[in-house]
Amino acid sequence: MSNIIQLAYLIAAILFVLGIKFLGKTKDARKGNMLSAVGMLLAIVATLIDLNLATFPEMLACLVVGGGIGLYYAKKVEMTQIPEMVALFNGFGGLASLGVALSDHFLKTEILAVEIDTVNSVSIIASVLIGGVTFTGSVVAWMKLNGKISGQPITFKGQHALNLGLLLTFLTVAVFTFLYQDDPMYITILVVISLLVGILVVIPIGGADMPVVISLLNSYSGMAATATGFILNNNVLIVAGSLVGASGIILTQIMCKAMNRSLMNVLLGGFGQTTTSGPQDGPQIVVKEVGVEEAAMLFDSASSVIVVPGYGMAVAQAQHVIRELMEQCEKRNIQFRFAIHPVAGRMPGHMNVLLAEANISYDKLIEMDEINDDFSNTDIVFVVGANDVVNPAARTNPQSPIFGMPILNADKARTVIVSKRSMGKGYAGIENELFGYPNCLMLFGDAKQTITKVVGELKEMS
Amino acid sequence: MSNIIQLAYLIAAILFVLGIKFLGKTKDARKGNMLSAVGMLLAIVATLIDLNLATFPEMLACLVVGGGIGLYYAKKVEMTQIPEMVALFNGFGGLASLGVALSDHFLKTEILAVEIDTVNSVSIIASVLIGGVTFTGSVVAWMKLNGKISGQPITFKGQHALNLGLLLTFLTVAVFTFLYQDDPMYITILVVISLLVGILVVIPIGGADMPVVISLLNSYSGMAATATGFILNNNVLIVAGSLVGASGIILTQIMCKAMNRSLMNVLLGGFGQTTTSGPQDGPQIVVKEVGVEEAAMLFDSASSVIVVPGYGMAVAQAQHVIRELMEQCEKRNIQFRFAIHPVAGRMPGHMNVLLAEANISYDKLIEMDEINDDFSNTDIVFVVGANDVVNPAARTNPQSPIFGMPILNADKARTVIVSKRSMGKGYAGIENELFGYPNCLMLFGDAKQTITKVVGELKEMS
Amino acid sequence: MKVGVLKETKDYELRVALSPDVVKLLKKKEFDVVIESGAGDGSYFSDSDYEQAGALVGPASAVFESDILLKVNPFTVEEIGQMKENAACISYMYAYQFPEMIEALNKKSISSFSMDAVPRISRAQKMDALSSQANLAGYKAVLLGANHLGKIFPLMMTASGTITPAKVLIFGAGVAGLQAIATAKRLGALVEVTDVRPETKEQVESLGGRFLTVEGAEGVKIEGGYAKEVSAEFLEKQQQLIREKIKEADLVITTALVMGKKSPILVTEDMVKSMKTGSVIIDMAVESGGNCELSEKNKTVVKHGVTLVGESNLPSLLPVNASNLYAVNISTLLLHLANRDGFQLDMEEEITKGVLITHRGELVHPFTKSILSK
Amino acid sequence: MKVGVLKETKDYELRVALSPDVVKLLKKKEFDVVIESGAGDGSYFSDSDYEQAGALVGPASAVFESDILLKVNPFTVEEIGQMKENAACISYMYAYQFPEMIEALNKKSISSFSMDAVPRISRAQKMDALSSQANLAGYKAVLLGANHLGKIFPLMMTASGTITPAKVLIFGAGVAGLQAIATAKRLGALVEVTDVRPETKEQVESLGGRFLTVEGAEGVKIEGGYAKEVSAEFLEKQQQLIREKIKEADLVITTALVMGKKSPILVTEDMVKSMKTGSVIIDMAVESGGNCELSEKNKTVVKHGVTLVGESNLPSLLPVNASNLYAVNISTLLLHLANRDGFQLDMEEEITKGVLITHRGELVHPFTKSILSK
Amino acid sequence: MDTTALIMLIYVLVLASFLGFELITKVPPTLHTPLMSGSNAISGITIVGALIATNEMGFTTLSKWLGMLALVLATINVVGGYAVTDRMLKMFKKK
Amino acid sequence: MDTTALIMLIYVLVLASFLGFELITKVPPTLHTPLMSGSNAISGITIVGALIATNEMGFTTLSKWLGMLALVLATINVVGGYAVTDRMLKMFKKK
Ligand SMILES: NC(=O)c1ccc[n+]([C@@H]2O[C@H](COP(=O)([O-])OP(=O)(O)OC[C@H]3O[C@@H](n4cnc5c(N)ncnc54)[C@H](OP(=O)(O)O)[C@@H]3O)[C@@H](O)[C@H]2O)c1
Ligand SMILES: NC(=O)c1ccc[n+]([C@@H]2O[C@H](COP(=O)([O-])OP(=O)(O)OC[C@H]3O[C@@H](n4cnc5c(N)ncnc54)[C@H](OP(=O)(O)O)[C@@H]3O)[C@@H](O)[C@H]2O)c1
Ligand SMILES: NC(=O)c1ccc[n+]([C@@H]2O[C@H](COP(=O)([O-])OP(=O)(O)OC[C@H]3O[C@@H](n4cnc5c(N)ncnc54)[C@H](O)[C@@H]3O)[C@@H](O)[C@H]2O)c1
Ligand SMILES: NC(=O)c1ccc[n+]([C@@H]2O[C@H](COP(=O)([O-])OP(=O)(O)OC[C@H]3O[C@@H](n4cnc5c(N)ncnc54)[C@H](O)[C@@H]3O)[C@@H](O)[C@H]2O)c1
Repeated sequence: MSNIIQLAYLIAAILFVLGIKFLGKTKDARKGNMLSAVGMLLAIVATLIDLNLATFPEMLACLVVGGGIGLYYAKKVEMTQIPEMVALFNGFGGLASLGVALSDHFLKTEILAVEIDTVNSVSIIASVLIGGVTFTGSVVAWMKLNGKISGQPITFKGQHALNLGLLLTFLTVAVFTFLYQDDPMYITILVVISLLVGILVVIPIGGADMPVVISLLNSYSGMAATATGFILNNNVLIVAGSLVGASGIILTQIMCKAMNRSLMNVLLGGFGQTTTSGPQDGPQIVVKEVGVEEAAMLFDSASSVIVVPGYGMAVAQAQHVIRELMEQCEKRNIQFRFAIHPVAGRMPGHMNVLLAEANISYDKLIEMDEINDDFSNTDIVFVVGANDVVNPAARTNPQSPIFGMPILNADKARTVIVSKRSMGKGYAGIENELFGYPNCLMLFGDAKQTITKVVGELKEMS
Repeated sequence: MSNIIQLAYLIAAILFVLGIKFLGKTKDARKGNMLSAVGMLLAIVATLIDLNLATFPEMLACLVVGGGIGLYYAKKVEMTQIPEMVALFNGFGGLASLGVALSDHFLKTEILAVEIDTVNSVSIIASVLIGGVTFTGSVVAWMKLNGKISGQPITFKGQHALNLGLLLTFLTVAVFTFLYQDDPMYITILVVISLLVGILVVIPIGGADMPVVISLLNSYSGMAATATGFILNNNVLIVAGSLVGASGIILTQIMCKAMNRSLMNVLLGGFGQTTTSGPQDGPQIVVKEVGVEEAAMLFDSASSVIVVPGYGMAVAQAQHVIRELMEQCEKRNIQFRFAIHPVAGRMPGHMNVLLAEANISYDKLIEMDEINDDFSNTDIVFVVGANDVVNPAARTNPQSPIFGMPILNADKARTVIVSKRSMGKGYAGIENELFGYPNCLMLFGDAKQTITKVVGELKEMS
Repeated sequence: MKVGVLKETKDYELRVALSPDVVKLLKKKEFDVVIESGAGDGSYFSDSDYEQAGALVGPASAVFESDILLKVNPFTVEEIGQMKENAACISYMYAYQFPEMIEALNKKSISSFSMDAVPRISRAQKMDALSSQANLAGYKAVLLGANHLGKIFPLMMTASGTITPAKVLIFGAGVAGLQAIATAKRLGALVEVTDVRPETKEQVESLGGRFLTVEGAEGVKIEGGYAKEVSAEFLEKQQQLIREKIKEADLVITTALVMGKKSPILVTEDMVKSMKTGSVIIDMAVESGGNCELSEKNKTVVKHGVTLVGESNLPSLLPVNASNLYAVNISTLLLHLANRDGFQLDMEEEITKGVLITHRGELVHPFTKSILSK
Repeated sequence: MKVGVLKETKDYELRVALSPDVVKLLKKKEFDVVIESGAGDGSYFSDSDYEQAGALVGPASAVFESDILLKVNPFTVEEIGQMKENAACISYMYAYQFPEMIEALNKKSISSFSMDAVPRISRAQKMDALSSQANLAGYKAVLLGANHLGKIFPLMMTASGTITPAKVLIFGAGVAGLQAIATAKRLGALVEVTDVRPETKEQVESLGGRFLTVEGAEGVKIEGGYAKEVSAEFLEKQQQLIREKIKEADLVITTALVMGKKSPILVTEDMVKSMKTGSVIIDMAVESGGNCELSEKNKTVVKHGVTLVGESNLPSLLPVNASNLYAVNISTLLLHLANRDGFQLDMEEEITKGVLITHRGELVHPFTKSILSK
Repeated sequence: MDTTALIMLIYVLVLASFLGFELITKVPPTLHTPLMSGSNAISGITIVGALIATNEMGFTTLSKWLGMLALVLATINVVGGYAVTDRMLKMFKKK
Repeated sequence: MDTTALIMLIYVLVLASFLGFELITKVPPTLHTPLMSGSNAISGITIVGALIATNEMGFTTLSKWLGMLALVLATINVVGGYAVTDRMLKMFKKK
């Protein structure tokens, strides 16, 4: 390889490093993606220069076809379907690695008819295994996510035993592949097994855990690229591959942590349902949870916030930390107000006493009648330990004991974040269907403790 | 080089990476140092194995002499003198790099009589320059720190011009060195110039900025090692050298930031005095500043804290954030109390009103007479916007207008941290010599703002 | 429909049933409103304020011509005598205490609605005068107490010595009790609270009070949020606990009521004797018999060195707020029951059922019946 | 040395010069203490409390035997007549107002020390009764005002409507004014404050009050922390600003004093007329002439619909705290001046120089002299 | 492959992996998906391998066809990956 | 040195430098000096170079002597550096 190409690879590698670095920072993420794309282009062009001009037509064809398909789907896909799309793309990446490894294997065994040395052989086998698992695993994840197969974990007896058996078989056959390099049967078996393992490993995992799985498979496809790098003795593949491999593992761990799960727990499968409202009678309300970090991001990007305090704020004594939240938001020029329901709390003026204690000036406290029309223009309504006073049943359900009570139109806001400890009921003892609304996110935990964390995150962001 | 040695080098490199990583974390720092020491040992042993047994005696002699000296001074040096010691060690490292480069140069030119190729030549010259600058620069820093020469910045007219001239000369001579490799004169000139540059670059910088300079020179000595690595085509030197080079630069920047200075600002020299109490009449009080991060570390490692609130707390409305500080400390099982001076603030009970507003329970507020004996057993007294009520002049200076007023014995504590905006005086309009006491650290800035930052740091630490 | 408001005749009563603001609201709903001249004086609402709001101001006789009469305190038999046949009236009634009033109403076939019988359901909160007035009473009780006390509430560390915080002991964490806690806390006192309903513990703590838990709290019957009846055993244990605490208290506020019954005695003469000289007791239950053995209705007396305040009408001491809130309560109930064309009673509806005492010459209110028939 | 404490004779005075705690302290310093029987009753200190602390309790005649006599209020000429020749006395004196008292003292060659003349220096803060009592007065003024007001202080959003916060306007941010701000804020009011000393702005804001800045604040002379004299121009501008603000105020508290002079009139009759019916004015300067034209000393009157409280002795309404703090102040001064063996006066020392009014039959206090010689 | 070359490759592998670990420390949850998608695009670097594998004359060998298949797939991964990541990130722009 | 080898070395240099940058992000101020001292000890890795330079028979050449000088100095740096760092860190242990 010529020096100039090596240099191009070096620069590409640097661009990948910078790309990943920036992708982790909200502000620079797009620039990061750009940088790594430029790196990729550089690597491709440099490679092309080095190659046989005669094979250029078919290469171009492949590039155009692949590029076209990729671009088409990237453009067409709806925002909500992006995770599945990423899964599929990732699968293709894995399959490509497998393809390159096989190609090299057959090139050496059939055309060049040379002996494949140990390093190469190990690399090829690793590439096949990881590439295969990535491919079928990603495809299963993709199908689970877009509903082509059920999102429920599929488990059966002896699953773990089967996986173990397959892995042992793989290792045995791998040795034969190395010893009898000319016989294509062995390598074919390896391919089949890896594809099978990919399926078996992912089906027992529930739909809700798929993002973690995809992140893990993404890390794998990086490792597959690294293995390919060893096959081709190519630095840029190794750098890029191991960057992705390592950062993918970390990202996976971060995602698990954000879900309060361990990686093991995810991988052993059978989990990953959507949270429901526990074992209560009546129609179960399915809610979406939000973590403190994400809640902080939501506040960070809002331009108006209304806090709806309730009895839970008093119980948690969260008024002081809410003032801190206010200070953080106001530093960002976010409009921040309080909507005081006339019967929030357990005595008239309960919220007033506490918010005054926290030194929140009176002009931030808005009466229900005055603020009720503003909710629909508000980015975030933050319901802190309130329940009955934002229960839409008061408007809609004549059977409800609170029917006819005027309530705060919190549900009309773009996003509702509810801070409470559990799905516990309020004073009136009734379910609140607001919590299941599509624009509603539950921030579970004692209000003071969780909001303290949210404020901590916000401080770090600035 | 045999593979086993290469492998040893690889492991050593990994250990260096881990070592530096852990050295940045309070908890693991010692382990980090251990790890990197093990890496070093491994690298040395591996190298020794590879070498000529016949030269072993003199090597051992050198090792024993060097090790002995190093160990002796490391043990003997007083804690307060460690920074100077580090500077000196660092200088030796630089000189060693210079020595290796020269040695290689003479080996090739005089003994082997081979042509030195471009890469090697550039590496040797770089190693000489960086090594030389590191050596004399470090020695000057060492002397400034231990008072062998004045800590005052030494500047003269045409300093920058001289430096520039020397650098240009260096470059010119470097070309000659490359062209006329056999003539030792040129390389000797290079050595002299680099030693000179090292001196000239450091003398204009004030004593207070020396830590930053040492950190920068440390980074240089890493680069010198890298250059040596290129000379000897040795990976472990490159990895270790560039790790130190890069992390040293970052550390230097962090240190500058902690001092609220830019690196440029430091390097251009003439700054770096100890802060004094501004242009006021009377005897100037020399104070030590503390940053929010360090203040947070101090709280983190304390086991008892007494807050002395004063009128400045009221002005800053810092009572709420002090409660947060309390919560952070109590989470760490740090005893946290408030010492209320009877006339703190501007009206009787001023502090009581505000601390009650912040929901600090009465039993944490201790009267002066009750708490005054406890100060001497207290790790940190945190004086928040108080001044007169902790002014030792009331005890000692019969001339003072506050003489005879009972005061809080804040000065008796192990460490006193004072939060105020400036060296501004209190109600009585007099200087407070407490601020200049050796156990007193000033945390300048509006009390609410700075304490908010301290609390933020504490939250991150846990 | 013509709505009439009489001037209150009870002693020390400064409230009035409608405020000018609410008159405006009723006019918008096309009610006619007549106010007795001077009715608003106690609350600083002048006759001209009412006139500007659209009401007619006239003598009592003009008011008695109305279809619906409004008051704060129960109508007297004499007043009822002056009403039109088949008219209606709304006020506090405490009907189970006044059989002669019921008789008078029935004689004239007057439909009467009682503000103290508004059911405590979410929907009716805007009509709940018991809550709105108790809330103000809770605030006022603390202020009265603080004013009678020879010390200040907050802790204060001064050059002339440290003043320790006052200790306030509150009996009953209902609406009034909770507001009393909040107010006393605000002023800087240490607040301890006792109640028979265990769920009040959390509420007390949410306001910064310390809840005194009575061990073995069985025997408390709760009905619709009210403490219905308390077992003798519980009361005794409670007294024992209180006996300790009350010795240190500077201010005691009692708010314990049991609906339709004489209020329980919580502070005995012995306990008063054990208190510090100069301490103060505000007995908010004095109207229904008092929680303290020694308190006297509408009097402030000093016994055993303790000042006992028996103010029976605390809300009236905050007439502006009290009248404003009461006016909202009573008008909300009125608008729930009637429109410009007259009453539209749905006898099955919970609020209507709850508040209607007499109708078409008969006592129809079950709870009142049950008490009176005893 | 024998120290004697007389029972206060002034109307409405509940304080006493020494508390049992301080008696104990003096006993430890080997002073003898005699207390007039019943002197502590108003502050709930019984004779036996004093006896337990080591004092002798006896009739007034026994007290007059003492070497040093202590009181809160100035000694009357009659009391002075009963003292021993060459005895000493400490109390508030306001000597420049009472030439006949000085005469009587000089006649008997009594050394007299005035509590209101303690210099306001750091060292003397523990003797500063003006501060300690003003502080209590500031608290009490707010409580009195809140109690007279027909509304509550805090903002309250309830089912029956929103109660807007009360507006409190405070004149003068001295010791009393600042404590009034703190107390009113605690109770939830909106507090606005005016003062002639510009440095009070920061202090007011440190307590959550809003400072009303008078533009063009020249012409204010400050001497030793006191507002000495204010230019007519300033006063006019201030009045203009106040005229606007006072219309909306629910409670006005005035604390503006000018040492040794009649206090300035800040609230004119016109202003009172412009205020809302039912609003309240507490004139804390009423003793020295009042800051409000209409207020009457020791009376609560209603004029133009505004309640004017002219309580001249607010600290006495908190007798327990007030006596305790005063006792610390006076005993600290006493111990500064004397030990068990008698007075050790250092005539050059600032505090001694400041408080000594008459000595060896002569008026020695320069300030008093300067006023009386006018 | 000689061992020295292998060792150099391992150096690169080790250092790059460390770097990968260190680069990703605190990522806000909203960036999880874009970061995953963006780094997935980078792992499409196999495209270089696929190009090399395709670089074989004639269309008769299995290895050639496998190379071409790999090339198409890798291109989808690369192009689609970058494009979709960019789309996502564009949405995060603050209004 | 051939260019391929040089490029490999540069890879190592670049990756290690990046790593160095990333490793040090937030260091509490109390660790500034120990970190500096500890990494200074690491930069004493020149000792390996010094060993190689000393690896020459006889004591007649300048390069040998220079090597030995370098070796002594580097050893001081390494041993002293690690020892003093450890001493510092020992002190930070919480009581
Ligand atoms: N204001 C009055 O005068 C008055 C008087 C009596 C009754 N009420 C009634 O009280 C109700 C008031 O409504 P509201 O919305 O204020 O309260 P709510 O409906 O009683 O709901 C309070 C919510 O706070 C949550 N919570 C409790 N502790 C918490 C903590 N530490 N951290 C976070 N969340 C916590 C609880 O959920 P989790 O358990 O899941 O955390 C609960 O659902 C109304 O129904 C009203 O009619 C009012
Ligand atoms: N309690 C009473 O009744 C009363 C009444 C009258 C007078 N005094 C007198 O007042 C004094 C009270 O002593 P003290 O120690 O409480 O207060 P102080 O001696 O007056 O000192 C207050 C300090 O707070 C600092 N400060 C002001 N604003 C600040 C802010 N935003 N953030 C941080 N610091 C701030 C000021 O320094 P910077 O400007 O450098 O920030 C000032 O040195 C005594 O001399 C006492 O005699 C008391
Ligand atoms: N849902 C609504 O709309 C609504 C409205 C208002 C009130 N409420 C509920 O009704 C409850 C009662 O309100 P209230 O203020 O009218 O109560 P109340 O006036 O009847 O009683 C006052 C308090 O005294 C307590 N008490 C009774 N006997 C006692 C004893 N022996 N010792 C100590 N305490 C004793 C009661 O438990 C109660 O808390 C409120 O706490 C509230 O939860 C509900
Ligand atoms: N260093 C000490 O030990 C010490 C002790 C006590 C008080 N002081 C100082 O002395 C100051 C005065 O204390 P005080 O309470 O006895 O003062 P004061 O009673 O003499 O006056 C009360 C306030 O009224 C203000 N005032 C006067 N004329 C006014 C007008 N026309 N309009 C509005 N306001 C007017 C004054 O400025 C003062 O703030 C205090 O604020 C304090 O700073 C110092």
